[in-house]
Amino acid sequence: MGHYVPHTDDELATMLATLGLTSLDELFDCIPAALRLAGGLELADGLSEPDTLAAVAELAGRNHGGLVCFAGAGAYDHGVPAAARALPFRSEFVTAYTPYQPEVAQGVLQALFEYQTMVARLAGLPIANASLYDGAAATVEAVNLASAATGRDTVWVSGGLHPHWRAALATFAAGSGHELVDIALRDGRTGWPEAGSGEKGVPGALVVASPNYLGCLEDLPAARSAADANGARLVVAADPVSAGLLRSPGSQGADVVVGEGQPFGTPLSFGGPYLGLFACRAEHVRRLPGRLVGETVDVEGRRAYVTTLRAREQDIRREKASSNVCTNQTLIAVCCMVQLAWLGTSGLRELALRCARGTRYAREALLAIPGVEPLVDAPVLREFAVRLPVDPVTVIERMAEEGFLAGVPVGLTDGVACDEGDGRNGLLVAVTERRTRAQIDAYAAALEKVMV
Amino acid sequence: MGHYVPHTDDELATMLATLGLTSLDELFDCIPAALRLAGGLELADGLSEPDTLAAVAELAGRNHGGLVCFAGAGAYDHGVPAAARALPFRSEFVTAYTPYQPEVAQGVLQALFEYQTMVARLAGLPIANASLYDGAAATVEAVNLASAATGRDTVWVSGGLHPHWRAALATFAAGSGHELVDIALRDGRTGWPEAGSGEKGVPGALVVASPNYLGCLEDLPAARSAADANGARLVVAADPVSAGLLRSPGSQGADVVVGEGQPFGTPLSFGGPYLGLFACRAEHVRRLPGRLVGETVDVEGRRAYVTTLRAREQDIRREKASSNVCTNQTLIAVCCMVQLAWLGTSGLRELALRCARGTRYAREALLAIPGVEPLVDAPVLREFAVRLPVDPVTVIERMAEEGFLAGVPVGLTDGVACDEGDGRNGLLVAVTERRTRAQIDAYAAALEKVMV
Amino acid sequence: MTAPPVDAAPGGQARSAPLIGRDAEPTIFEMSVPGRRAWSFPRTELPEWSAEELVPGAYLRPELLDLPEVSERDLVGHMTRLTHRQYSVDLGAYPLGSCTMKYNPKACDEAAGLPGLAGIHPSAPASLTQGWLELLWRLGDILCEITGMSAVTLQPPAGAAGELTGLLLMRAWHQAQGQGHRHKVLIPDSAHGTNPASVTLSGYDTVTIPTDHRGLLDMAALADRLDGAVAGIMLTNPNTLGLFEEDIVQIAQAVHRAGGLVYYDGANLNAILGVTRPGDMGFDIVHLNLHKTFAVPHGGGGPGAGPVAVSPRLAEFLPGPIPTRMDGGGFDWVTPPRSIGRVHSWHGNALALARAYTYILLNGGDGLRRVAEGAVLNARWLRQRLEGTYDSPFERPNLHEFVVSTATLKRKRGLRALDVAKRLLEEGFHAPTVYFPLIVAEALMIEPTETESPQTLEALASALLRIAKEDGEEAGKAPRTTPVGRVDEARAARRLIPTWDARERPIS
Amino acid sequence: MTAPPVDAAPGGQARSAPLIGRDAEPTIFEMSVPGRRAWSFPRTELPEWSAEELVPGAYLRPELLDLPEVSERDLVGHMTRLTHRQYSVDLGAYPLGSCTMKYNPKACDEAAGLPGLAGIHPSAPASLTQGWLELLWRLGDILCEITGMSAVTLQPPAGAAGELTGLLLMRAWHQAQGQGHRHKVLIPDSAHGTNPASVTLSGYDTVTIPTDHRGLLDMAALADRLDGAVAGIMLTNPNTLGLFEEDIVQIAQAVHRAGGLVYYDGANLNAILGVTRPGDMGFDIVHLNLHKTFAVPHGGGGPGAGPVAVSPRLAEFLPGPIPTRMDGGGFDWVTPPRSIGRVHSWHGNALALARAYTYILLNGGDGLRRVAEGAVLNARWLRQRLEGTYDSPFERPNLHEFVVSTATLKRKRGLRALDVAKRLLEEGFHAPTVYFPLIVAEALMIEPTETESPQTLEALASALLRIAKEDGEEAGKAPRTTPVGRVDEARAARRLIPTWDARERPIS
Ligand SMILES: Cc1ncc(COP(=O)(O)O)c(C=O)c1O
Ligand SMILES: Cc1ncc(COP(=O)(O)O)c(C=O)c1O
Repeated sequence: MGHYVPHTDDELATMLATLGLTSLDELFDCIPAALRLAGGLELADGLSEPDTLAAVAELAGRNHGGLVCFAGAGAYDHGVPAAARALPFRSEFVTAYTPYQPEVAQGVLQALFEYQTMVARLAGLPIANASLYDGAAATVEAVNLASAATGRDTVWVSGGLHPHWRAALATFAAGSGHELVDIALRDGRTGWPEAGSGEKGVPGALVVASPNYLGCLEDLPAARSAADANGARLVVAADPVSAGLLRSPGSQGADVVVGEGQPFGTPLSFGGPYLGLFACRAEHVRRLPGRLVGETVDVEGRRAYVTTLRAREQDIRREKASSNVCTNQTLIAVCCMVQLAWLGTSGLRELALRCARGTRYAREALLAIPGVEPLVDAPVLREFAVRLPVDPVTVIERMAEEGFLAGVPVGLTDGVACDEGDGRNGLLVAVTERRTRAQIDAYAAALEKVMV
Repeated sequence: MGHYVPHTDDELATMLATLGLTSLDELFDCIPAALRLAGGLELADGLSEPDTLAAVAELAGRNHGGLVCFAGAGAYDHGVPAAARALPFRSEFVTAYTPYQPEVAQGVLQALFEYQTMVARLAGLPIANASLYDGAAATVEAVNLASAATGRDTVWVSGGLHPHWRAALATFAAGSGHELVDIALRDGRTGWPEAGSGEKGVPGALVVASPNYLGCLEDLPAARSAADANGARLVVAADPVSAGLLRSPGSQGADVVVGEGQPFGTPLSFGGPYLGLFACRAEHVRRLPGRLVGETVDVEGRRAYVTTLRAREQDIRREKASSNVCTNQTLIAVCCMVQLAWLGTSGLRELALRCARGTRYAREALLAIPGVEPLVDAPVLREFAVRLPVDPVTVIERMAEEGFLAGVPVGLTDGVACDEGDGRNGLLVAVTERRTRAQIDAYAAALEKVMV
Repeated sequence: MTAPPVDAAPGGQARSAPLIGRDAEPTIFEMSVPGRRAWSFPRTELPEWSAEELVPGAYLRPELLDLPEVSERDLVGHMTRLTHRQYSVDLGAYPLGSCTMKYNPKACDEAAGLPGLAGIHPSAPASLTQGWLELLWRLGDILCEITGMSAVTLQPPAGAAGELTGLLLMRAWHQAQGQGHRHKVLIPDSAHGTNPASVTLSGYDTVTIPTDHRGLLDMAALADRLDGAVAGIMLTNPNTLGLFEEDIVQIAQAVHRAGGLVYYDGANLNAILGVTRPGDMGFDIVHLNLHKTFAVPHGGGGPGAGPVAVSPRLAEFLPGPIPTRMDGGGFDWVTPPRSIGRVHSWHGNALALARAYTYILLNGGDGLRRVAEGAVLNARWLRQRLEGTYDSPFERPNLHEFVVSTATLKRKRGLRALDVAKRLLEEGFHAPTVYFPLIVAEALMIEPTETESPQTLEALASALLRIAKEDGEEAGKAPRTTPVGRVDEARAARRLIPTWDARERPIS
Repeated sequence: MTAPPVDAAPGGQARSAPLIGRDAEPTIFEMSVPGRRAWSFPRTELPEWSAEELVPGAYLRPELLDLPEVSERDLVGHMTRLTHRQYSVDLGAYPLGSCTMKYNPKACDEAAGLPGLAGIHPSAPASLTQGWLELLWRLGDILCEITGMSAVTLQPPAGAAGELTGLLLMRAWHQAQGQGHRHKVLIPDSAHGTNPASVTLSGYDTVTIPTDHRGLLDMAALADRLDGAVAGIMLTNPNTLGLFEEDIVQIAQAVHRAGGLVYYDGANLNAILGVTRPGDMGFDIVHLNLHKTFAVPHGGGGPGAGPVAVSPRLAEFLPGPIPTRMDGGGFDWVTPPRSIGRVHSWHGNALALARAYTYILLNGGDGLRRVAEGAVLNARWLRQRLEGTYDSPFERPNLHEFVVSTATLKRKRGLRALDVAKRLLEEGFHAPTVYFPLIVAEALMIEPTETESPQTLEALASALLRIAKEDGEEAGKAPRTTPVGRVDEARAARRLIPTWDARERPIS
């Protein structure tokens, strides 16, 4: 069909004639004939808009969307108010490119400036970039930065890091040459090697998540000490919602703070587009990955915003760039900024508090079920892991019939959190502010039922 | 709760102090104490946004929304493309007031100017206003105009006019003093009295719908002759979709053309907000009800738009105004304008053609069912009436269980279309471009099934 | 090298968006190119009968109807650019008196968009639309509680339609009482134009009552004009000066004594939500403007919703059908026994009603009272800031809006209300209502609404105080920063161009 | 009379919206007032434990985190005003070379918003997400057909992420072949900066190949640099000059002979949709930019999606898990046997993938070919219009984009590429890409895309021809009609203010 090519047949003919051509095919004469597709693509012909939307809706209808969600593991079922659903999706934000021409891009630039400010405050650090792809990518970039800053390739990775983020670290380490050393959890929290023990090499970077994958709050001062003992940089992967109640990682010594920004204004979206949060100390600004917006003035002295320190970036520095990122997640950053402004100081605290209340209530309700035990026992905030008497994969399938997405199966192999079963039947359960007492009660009752 | 009053307690206190007041209650001291509500309103306290939306969604869930729609009768299940769902609802259109300050309202004004142009073309008349409430209101205003133009109160109303519009005419005639005279249908079309017979008085206005309520195409030249024979003005209520195929009412002698604009870009919406279309001959422009946008220039000579001939309107002319309308249906007019631009010349024709094809196919399918007969037998375009062997009200209930909204019960009392049963078991069936052959086949099969 | 056929205006040029420049946006007609298209229709597999096969030839139009032929891209560009030429509440404050341009919560947009509301056919039987019926019934109930009335019709699609409905109720009532000869309706001289226009349409005659030195209805004049021909009186309270008619109980009693009914124009209800109720004041008939008081957005001029609530004795005359809770708890449509008939094609502006219902749930009884408090506080505070600079024609404390005048400023420096309005546009605010009510010369009618913050009020006050120092000649050049400058309204009326097709030959 | 505490900036003043004026929009932080709020949360009936009861004291933050405290109304006003300070495709043409700023159909927005897609948790088991798996599987299949490859990962969230993924595949492949010592990747000097940056991150070294007089890869230089240390070559075809590398088959063969792999940067795929395929040219690895070619909107800089498709021999190395059709017809996640591992937290930018899938269904195979035709026709035509006025550094016919230069104009009248770009903003168009590719001095890289009409092209051409007549000094004052004038970029870097909090003490 080609719905979106506006040219009429007349116009095509006239334009071709202007070019001295007689057919559209001739436009491609510069392509060797042998390479040109004879029969066209083996794809169905175009559909009308309503038929297309019906086809996609049919697929969407085959996902079980109506389940009451107790799954978390880095993707959380938070509420997004109507304002935050509407504003970032105004087409000026949606259909703009990267703000290469600041004079006509003050909208995106100012929103990013405000986003950076908020992320820096969440992290407790002075600099935040204009977004990275997701939590995993932000962690990879943080390790790159820390390793470059120290000149050392060894990276101590807490066993409490999200297993997918750990996997991404490993994937990209094949290129960067970083050596990842797992540091096992003990009772749900990272057991950093004794200072000077030398047993795990000398790291340039430590990576720790708090709350970690099992929901446990890490001892960040201990992580800082372990980093200091090795002259390493400390990378903290933080759940940004926890910032409503917990001390910021930056105030506890983190050099780089990363996180997954999805909880602020982005629906579950089957995992993407999400939002990599990235903040660091001022000394690292020239190694900062990705774009950075700064305030400046225009020729008339009016306040204006522009992407700055561009010399770090790939389009200028090329093979010596601090990162290869170009397209990032700007629109999702705008969603995050709007959601955080909607929450404000008191709302963020209230949000974290409500998550923590639901988590406490759900944890108690689950642990009251015979056979359900804590997987580990450390303080939690908005997510916790239990050990079921039966296989959690089966439980999740059966709980879906009861109307619940029960959680995420979790394992713990040699002290490293993983998402494969390890025989311990772990289930990771998250509770957001959307979950009511009635839902949690029903969830616990259903769980008890499906396990017998 | 008062979610949308931004003042903090501090601000309230300071503002009150500035006014020399000590409490908010004192703001209302100018209201006699006896009138002031002691206990406040007996209404529940405010809900959070998510709780509110859940409560409304719960109500919405109790309507049967998923039925395949064969109901019409003035409200049609046409497709609205994503562009027409998005553009008119940009907040500049949604949250603006009537364009009283043209310098900051060129967006709405130009959209209305384009809307007026399109409606005038649909009608085949030179003037269209900026919208009225709905088809019924437009008909009432047209009768007011025609009666004022002729100075005569008698109005001949075709028995094929939408019964609800006829009802509205009757309601408002109590104020205007118009005398409505029903002109019965014969074989589905209006049987105008012979010229000079005098049997129905001397009308100032004739009102005819085409296609009429039973879907039949009226003989507009005959209506024009009947009007001429009485020196009356001819008001034609036209289905605007038919303009894609049929001669315009204006070209056939209508003085005023009215219609329901819902088919262009507005969902069924349980009947509103809809859109009253109104067009007339140039000679009537000073009697035109409602707002009119005109092109002009600004101080620098740039093209600009403004509401014009305001002296007709109630805010200036008060008791002598041609109409009392103030707030109209501007946003729905913008929806209509966008939808018509999306359709364009060829799309409008294609739309009408597709409706007509589906109508023909469905009519044949239904008439093939034993016991189903035509209610009347005149050419139709996109809607038709059949006579069922059983009560259509029951049929509609049972068809809903089969997944269909089967149509609208229709009666014909003394040649006047009505929506009450008259023992003839009429069912009015509409077919839009959204209905597929498979749906129509299934509908006919289900109908046969539920009637046994 | 020849250029292609480029007769149409470019669609992808944003020169008219004020972000970029101040050109005129081409009309969609200028952008049209024959044969271009945006439309697509679903596959139906139906036989492809031709028009000639489907419709007798005499009915078929000889040539195609001319509509713009544009790409979806150009349509989107055009409409998006038009929005950049349009002020709105979402862009800034809109202190347009009488119009109650408050912020419209985004949650209400979502409610109105629910497929279970927006996708329902209005003729579907009650058994299939219980959710809609209950919503409307609940809304009606709430509106009765808010107004102190006892029954309601939700059909009128706007305030003016509500007025006419109310007046026809008045007429039906009098007729039923054998008082069909009554023909006069009293209206204060400060009333909105829809009031007298509706009176005429209802077949009654308008009798104007002057406003006294207090800014209230002149009680002596009222007594003077009350006679056996009076069908009723129409009032808004607070009135269009923003002042509460403190004699309202006496007014109502006097009119009732004379055999008339008392009608409440609800345009100013925002001021008294949860504070006092028309029913308690003695009103018999009340219309509400849900688009003013209950945050239905104005849509550039509509749609709104104008329900009419009445006291018990008028209930049997209401338009119908009315959503009604039946024995057994289900809902059905019931038409009152002596109904005046339908006033809308269907059930009123249903989605607007759903918005208002959502807004009321969000606020609750407590929140609605806070709305009134905020609205009055803001207006009172702003008026005080302007005192001494702008003339205040009446001394009484105002409620949610107030009227000032530039009469003195005009005398001193030629500064008219219109100039202030246009200058305010440059300052980033919509203008107040001007030259209304008619009884105040050079009137500026200011209604900040409760959703504006003290900071915004202060900015508005500063702008108004600054402008008041300017002279009329300079201010007369405003607005200079808007998409177009001051518009030639006289020319528009003289050379009437109401459509693109009239450009070559203006009408009249 | 005292003013209220109005320390915050007004929220309801639109003076910064270009519709109204040219003031700066206050930051959301300036609009903040302690205690104001927009939030509300659902009723849960949960026990209201305090923070101290829930979390050990040592973890609790001593003071509240400072975020802006604003009303919903002010938040809406702020964001809406910001949109009036932002150019976008929906406002006008965006001929930004290499970026493929085509129109993004509104239907795709609706698809991405379906609750059955947007509401699904990424960890939900395959049994509960069959619709998503099938959608992704179908999309992968289609992308393979379009590129002529045989397997695909949809995980990479952008083009650069795709590049790095592809290079890690290259590395894994060589390692598996016992060729782990290979460390060089050849890249043309016209390549996009992400290419060399990705090479570095993949642990390889970049070796640059010059462009020859034709504007194509210098074959002699290629032969020269091909040795046993070469892991592969990265190319985009058409290249960043918009020219088709006609020697592509020979290039691929030469690299393959040397034991290297051939990587396709899909940024320019729009030019050849349905015309020719990277797989048929001999490429082993292809990334696609769905946000360029398949109409995923750019979102002000992202998100995008950068799937990587490979030839059969590389399939076993792809990141996983991959949506796979199982025997029996259901879908499941399968990780390839020698997978390099995950490159995304979950399954890639899933909603962007759904948009691209929708776009492809809309167009179909026939429509995609028309896309390429339109893109090339528009670019070719526009280039011809500019010929003789702007320098054309290479003579060959271009495909979907082309590069011109103001080198002569700069010499004659001081008119730089940057000046043309800024002037074009005033004319209602976005600027082309400037100063890229690096090998052309004063480069303007123009990509009109297929969605712009001939009329828009003509308007763009006229503007560019008009501007070319101006001198640099005058043009250097542009843009003057935009929300801000030319921005001081040097100052931004010198006095680094990356957050509101850094304003008092800029960094560095
Ligand atoms: C005082 C008053 N009465 C009546 C109306 C008419 O209401 P509507 O515009 O909804 O018809 C208005 C509207 O501006 C008004 O301000
Ligand atoms: C030629 C080319 N390659 C690679 C990229 C990088 O793609 P992305 O921005 O999606 O990371 C771009 C983006 O501009 C490009 O133009």
